[in-house]
Amino acid sequence: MPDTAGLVKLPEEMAAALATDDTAKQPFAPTIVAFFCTWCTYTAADMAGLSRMAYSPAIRVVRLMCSGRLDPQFVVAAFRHGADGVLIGGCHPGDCHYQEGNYKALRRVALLRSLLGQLGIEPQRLRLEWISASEGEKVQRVCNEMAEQLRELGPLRLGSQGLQAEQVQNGHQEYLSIDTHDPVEATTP
Amino acid sequence: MTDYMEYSPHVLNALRLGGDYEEALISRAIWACTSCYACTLYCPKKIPITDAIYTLKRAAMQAGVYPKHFVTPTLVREFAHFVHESGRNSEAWMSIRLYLKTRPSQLLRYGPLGLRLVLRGRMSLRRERIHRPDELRRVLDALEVNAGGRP
Amino acid sequence: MPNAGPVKVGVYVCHCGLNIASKVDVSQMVAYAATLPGVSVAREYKFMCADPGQELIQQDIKDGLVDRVVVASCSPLMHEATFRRATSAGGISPFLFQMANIREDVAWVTDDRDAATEKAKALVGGAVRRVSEHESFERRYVPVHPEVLVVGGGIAGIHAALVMAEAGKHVYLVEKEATIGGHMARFDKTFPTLDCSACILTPKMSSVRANPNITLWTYSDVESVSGFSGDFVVRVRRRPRYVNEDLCTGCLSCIDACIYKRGRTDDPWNEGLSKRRPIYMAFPQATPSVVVVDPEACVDFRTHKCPRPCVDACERNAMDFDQKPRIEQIKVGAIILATGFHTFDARRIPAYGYDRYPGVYTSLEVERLLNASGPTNGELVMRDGSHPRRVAIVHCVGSRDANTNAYCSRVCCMYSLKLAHLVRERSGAEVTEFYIDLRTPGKGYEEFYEKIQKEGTRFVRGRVAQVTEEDGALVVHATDTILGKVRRVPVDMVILAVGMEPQPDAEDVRRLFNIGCGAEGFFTERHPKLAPVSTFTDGIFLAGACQGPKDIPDTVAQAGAAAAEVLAMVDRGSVEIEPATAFIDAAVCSGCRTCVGMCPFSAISFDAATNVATVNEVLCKGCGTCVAACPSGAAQQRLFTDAEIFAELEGLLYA
Amino acid sequence: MSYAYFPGCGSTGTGRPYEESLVAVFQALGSGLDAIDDWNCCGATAYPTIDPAQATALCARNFALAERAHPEAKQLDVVAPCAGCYRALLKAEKAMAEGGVLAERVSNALGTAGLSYDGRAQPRHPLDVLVNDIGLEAIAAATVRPLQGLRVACYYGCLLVRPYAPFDDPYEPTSMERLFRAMGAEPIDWPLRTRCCGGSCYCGGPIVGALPEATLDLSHTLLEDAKKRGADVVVTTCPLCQFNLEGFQSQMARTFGARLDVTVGFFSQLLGLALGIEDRKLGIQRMFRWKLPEQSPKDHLTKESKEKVVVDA
Repeated sequence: MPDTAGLVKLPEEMAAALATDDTAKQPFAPTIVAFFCTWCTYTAADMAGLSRMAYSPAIRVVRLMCSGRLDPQFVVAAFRHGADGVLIGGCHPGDCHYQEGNYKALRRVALLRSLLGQLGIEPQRLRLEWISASEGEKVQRVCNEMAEQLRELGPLRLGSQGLQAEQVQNGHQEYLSIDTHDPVEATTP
Repeated sequence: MTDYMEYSPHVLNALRLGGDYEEALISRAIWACTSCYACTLYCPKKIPITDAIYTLKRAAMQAGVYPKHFVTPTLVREFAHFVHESGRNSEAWMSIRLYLKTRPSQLLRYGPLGLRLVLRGRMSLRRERIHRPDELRRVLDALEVNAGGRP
Repeated sequence: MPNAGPVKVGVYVCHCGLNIASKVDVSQMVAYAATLPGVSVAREYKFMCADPGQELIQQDIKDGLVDRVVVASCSPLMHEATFRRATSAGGISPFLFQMANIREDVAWVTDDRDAATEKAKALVGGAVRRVSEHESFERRYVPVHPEVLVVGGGIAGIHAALVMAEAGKHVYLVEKEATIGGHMARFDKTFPTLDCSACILTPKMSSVRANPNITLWTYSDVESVSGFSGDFVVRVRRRPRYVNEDLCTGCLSCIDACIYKRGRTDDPWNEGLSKRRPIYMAFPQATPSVVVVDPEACVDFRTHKCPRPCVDACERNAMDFDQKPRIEQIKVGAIILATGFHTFDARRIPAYGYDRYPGVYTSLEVERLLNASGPTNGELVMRDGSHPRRVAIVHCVGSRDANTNAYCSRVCCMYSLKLAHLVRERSGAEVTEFYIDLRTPGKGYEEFYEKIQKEGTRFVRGRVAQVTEEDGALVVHATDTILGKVRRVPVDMVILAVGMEPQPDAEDVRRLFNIGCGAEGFFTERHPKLAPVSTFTDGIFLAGACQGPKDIPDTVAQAGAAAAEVLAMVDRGSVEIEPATAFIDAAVCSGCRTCVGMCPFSAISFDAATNVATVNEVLCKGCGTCVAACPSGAAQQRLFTDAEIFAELEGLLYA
Repeated sequence: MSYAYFPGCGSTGTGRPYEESLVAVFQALGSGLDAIDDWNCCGATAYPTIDPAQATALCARNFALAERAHPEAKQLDVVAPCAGCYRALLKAEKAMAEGGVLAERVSNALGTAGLSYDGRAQPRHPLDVLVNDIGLEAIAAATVRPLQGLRVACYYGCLLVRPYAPFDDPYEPTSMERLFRAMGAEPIDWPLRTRCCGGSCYCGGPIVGALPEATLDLSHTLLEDAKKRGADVVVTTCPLCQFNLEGFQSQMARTFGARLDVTVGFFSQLLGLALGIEDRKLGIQRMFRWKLPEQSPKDHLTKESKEKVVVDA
C-alpha cells in the first residue's frame, strides 16, 4: 500500500482506527554511541540536522576522522560504560577519504562481533553502516531502526565478570593477528 | 476521463494542498475515476493519486456524502456483498440487481444486449459461489475494523 | 604528557538565536555544566560565533579563569575554526578547545525538549572530559606550489584560467575534447541579452591560447592525482591526435586532401545531425587551431593502404601517424575542477518519442540547427528537409520529475524562451511552450519572458504526458492546468528542453580528486552558502555546472570566485597542514611494524637501527588507522588520542 | 510445465472465450493451466474502496490456496488472464511483501481460517508467460497459419501495465507487438494502446459504469483511432475492455454517427488461430462480430519469412 495518509485527511475516527498501536509506554530508553567518520557520516548527520530530520535521542555521536581510526577498544569501552549499542558510520566502499579506512573498519567490526558474541553481547548491538555525506535520510533511518531494535532487546546486561581488561586485550591481539591486506567483500554486514 | 471530472486529479491535489478536503470528498470527480492509474504513472512527483482517490471514496462512503444519483457507491456495496456472501461475483445477477436499485428503466435498454450475451454463452445465469464461503468470510470478518480485527 | 595542575574548563553554551534555545533548556545545561569536574566557568550567550561571544572566551582566558574551552553550539564542520581562533586569540593553544554539537546533532533532530536537553548535557559532559585530556601544540604549515591546474576547458575553466594567468600564476588547462569552448561554443545566442555566443566566447578562447602563463593541453585526461593541498602531483595523459600540435597551423589543407570527400561518422559537435570526416576540426574557431585524425574513421588505421594525401598536403609536415599517448607529470598547489555537465538523454522518457519520431529534437540539437556554423548554416531545417510551421517546446524533460531527476535544471525555462524567439525569427513558425512553472529568477530574465510573450509565442501551463504521431503530424498531449482541460496540439516539430545532468564520468572524477558528490551526482561544495567553491578536500575548488546546474552568468561568477580562492591560497604562500596527524612515541614503540603496512600514504618509516617507527607528518593525512592498529599504544593521533576518546566516552555515558 | 491458474469471475461470463482460447493455446504450446482449487474473487477495483486490508486478503487467500496445493514449489507462478485481476493480485502481493501493519493484519486474518501466504506465489500475466517463458522463437516455430500482413491493434488498456509493469515498459509496452510480429502480423503504431477504455473495471459489471456516456466516448475514441490507423482487428488482455469495445458499437453508431464495425477479440484467440487451433476451441463463435481480412499467402510460412520472423523476435 502506498502511503496515502499524508495525501488526504482521514476522518478522525477512521484515522484512529487505522493508527498503529504504539501508544503503550516504553519504559526503556536505550543509549547508543555512534562513531561517525568526519567526511561522510558525520557530514550526513549534519545534513540530517539541516533538513530537520528528527531521529531518536538515543544516539550520542563521537566524531572520528575516519572509521579506520576505530580502535575496537573504543567499542568495548562504550559497552563497559553503559552504552546499549554502538553504531559505526563510514564512507561507502571506494569512497574513503583515506583510501581504505572503511575496509579496515569492516574487518575490525567483523572480528569484534565474534568477540562480543563470546561475551554474550547480542550481535544487533553493534552495527556498521556506510553512509555518504548526502545521505542524511539514511542517518535518520538507521538511527531510528537501531534505537527501535535495542528498545525491543532491552538494556545491555553484562555478566557478573563484565568486560575484563584481559578479555579486551585478548580481543585486541586476536584482531591484530589477521592480515588486513586481504581484499574483503565490500558489503555492509 | 478527466473531461468528465469537475476536478481533474491535479485539482484534487490542489484542494488537498489548500486544505479543502471536504470539497474533494463531495466531488463527483472521485466517482468518475476508473482507477486506470494514468495519473499515478505520469505524475512527476510520484504522488499516489489513484490510491488517494480510493481513500477519498472510502471516506465519502463512510460519511455518506457521495452524490446520490451516482451508481458507483451502490455498485461497490453490491459487489462487496456478493463477494462476501458467495466468494465470487456473478456478472448477470449483479447487473440486474444494480439496475433494479438505481436505474430500472435502463434494464430494458440493455436487455437485448444481455440476451445476446446469454445466447452466445457469455452470460451465465447461475449464481457462482465457492465451496468454502465460510472460510473466506472468516478471513474478511477478522479484518472488520469494528470487529476486533486489530492485531 | 600529563598537564601540570588541575584544568580550568570554560563551557560556553550557544542559543544560536532560537535554533538551539527553542529545543534545549540552555539555562539548565549551564547549571549542569558548572557542576562537572574541572569546569571553572559556565556561560550562555545568544550567538557565540558573534564577536561578543568570542570575546567572552578570550576575556576568560586572559583573566586566567579558563585554560580549556568547550563551546556547545553548532557542528564543528561549521565553526570549529572560528572558536579555535578565539581560543588562540585568548592566548592559549587553539587545540585546547573542543566543540559539542548541540544544534545539528541535538536541537534540530530531537522532537522532545526534555530528551534534547538530556542529550545536550551528555554531549557537553563528553566534551568537558575530553578537553581535559587535550594537549597544546603548534599549528604547522607547508609552502604552496605556485602553479595551478584547471580541469575542463568550458567557459568556467577558461574564465578561471584567464583570471589566474593574468594574476601571474602559471596555469595548466586540461580539456578532454580536441578544442576548448565546451557547451557554450555550440550555442548560437545567449539569454537574456541574445548576444552571439561565439562573439563573446571566442576572444576568451584566443586569449587562453595567447597567454604565456597558460599551458593548454586539449585531447587530454587527468590520470592520477596524489599529494595534498599546496603540493599535488598530477599525471596527465595526452591522447594522440596524429598531428604535431606545434607544427599545425590550422590551414585545413589536409582536410581538403583527404580521400573521403564527405563525412563518414556522426559529428558529436553537431549532436549527430551531420557527418564528420576522418580528419577534422570541430569548428572554425577551434582552440587550439589544430586538426585531429579520428583513428576509428581513418581508413589508413585499418588497411594501412591509404596513399595519405593529407601527409603530402601538409606543408609543415605536421602529420604524424606514429604518435603515441604521452604522460605529463606536473606539480601544482591547487586544482579547480570545471568539468561541466551532460544533457539528459531524452530516450529515457519513451513517451516523448525521441529517436522514434524524426520530428522530435533535443534543445541542444536545435541549438546546433540555429547556429550559423551548424549543420544547416543556421536555417531551421528538419531531418526530412522540411521547414516546420508549428513548433512545440516541452519543458522539464529530465528535470523536476521523480522518475528521472527530481531537481530543477535552472536553465531550461530561459533557454526555451530564447529558442522560441530564435525559431520564430528564423522560420516564422508558430511556437507553443508547454511548462510546469516558468522560472525566471535573474537579472533581466522576467523582462525577457514578457518580451517573448509579446512576440506571440503561445504558452500552455501543463506538463506534457505524451507525444504521438497522428495523420503525419506530431501531437502533443498535455493537461492545461489553468483550464483544467486536456489539450492535444498538432505540430511539425517538438523540441525537448532537456535538463542538465552530471557528466557520465563524474563518479570517476570524484574519486580521482577525492571529493564528494550529492545524491544526484554533482560535486559537493564545502558549504552551500559560505564555501560554495571549496570542497571538503583542501586545495581543490569547483567552478561551473559540475557543482550543479547553472547558467553562463552564474558559471562565470563562480569561476571567478574559485580563481580568487586559489589566488588567495597561492599568494599566502603556505597552508596549514592537517593538525590531526599521527605520531609515534619512540619510548613505547616495540618495533612490530604493524603501522608501517597500515598506512595508505606510506608516511611511516621504520628505523632498523633504533627499532622504532616514525611518522612523516607532512605525508600523514590524519586518518588514524595506524593508531587503531598499534598494539603497544605508541602510535597516537593528535586531537584523537586514545585517552581523549576514552575520556569523551566516559563523559558521554556517565553524564 | 504447468502453471497455477486464477480464472477470475469473468471467466464464466463475458470472458469465456478468453479462457477457452488461453487454455487451448497453452495446451498447444505444451503448457498447462491448473485452476486454483476454490479460488475466490480478487476484489477488483471495488473492494479497495470498501477496505484495503480486506481487498488484500481476498487476493492473499488465493495465493495461500495455491501454495497449499504445491508445498514443494520454491516459486509459484499464478497466471491471471484478466488484467484487472492481475493488477489486484500484484497489488496484494506487493503489499504483503512490503510487510508492515497491513500485511500483518492480513496474515493474522488468514490464520483464523488456517491459511498462510509465505510469498512463494506470484501473479503472472499470460502475455508475460508467453513472451518471456515460452518465448517468441518457440511460438514462431509453432505457428502454422501465419498472420501474414494482418494489421493488429494491440490494446493493453490500463491495468496490465499500471501502476506496476513487471514485464514491460509502462509508457510504451511492446510485448504484444513483439508476439504478433513473431507470427507474421503487422502491429500498428497506436499511441492510445494504454489509454483507458472507460470500462471502470468493476470486473463483471460491464454495463453499469459510473458515467455511461463517458465510457462510450472513451471506447469510441479508441476504436475510431485504431480504424483510422488501418487496424484489421483489435486484441485485448482483459474481458471487460473486450466487452466494452465490442458490445457497444451499435450504441456508438447511434451516438456518434458512423458504424465502426471493428473486430475486437482476445489476444489469445488470434494467437490460437495462428497456431492452427480450430475456431470453436477458441470461442470465436461467441463473439458478436469476427471478420478478418483474407490473408495471402494463406498457408504456410515460406522459408524466407520464417527466418525473418526469428530475426524480428
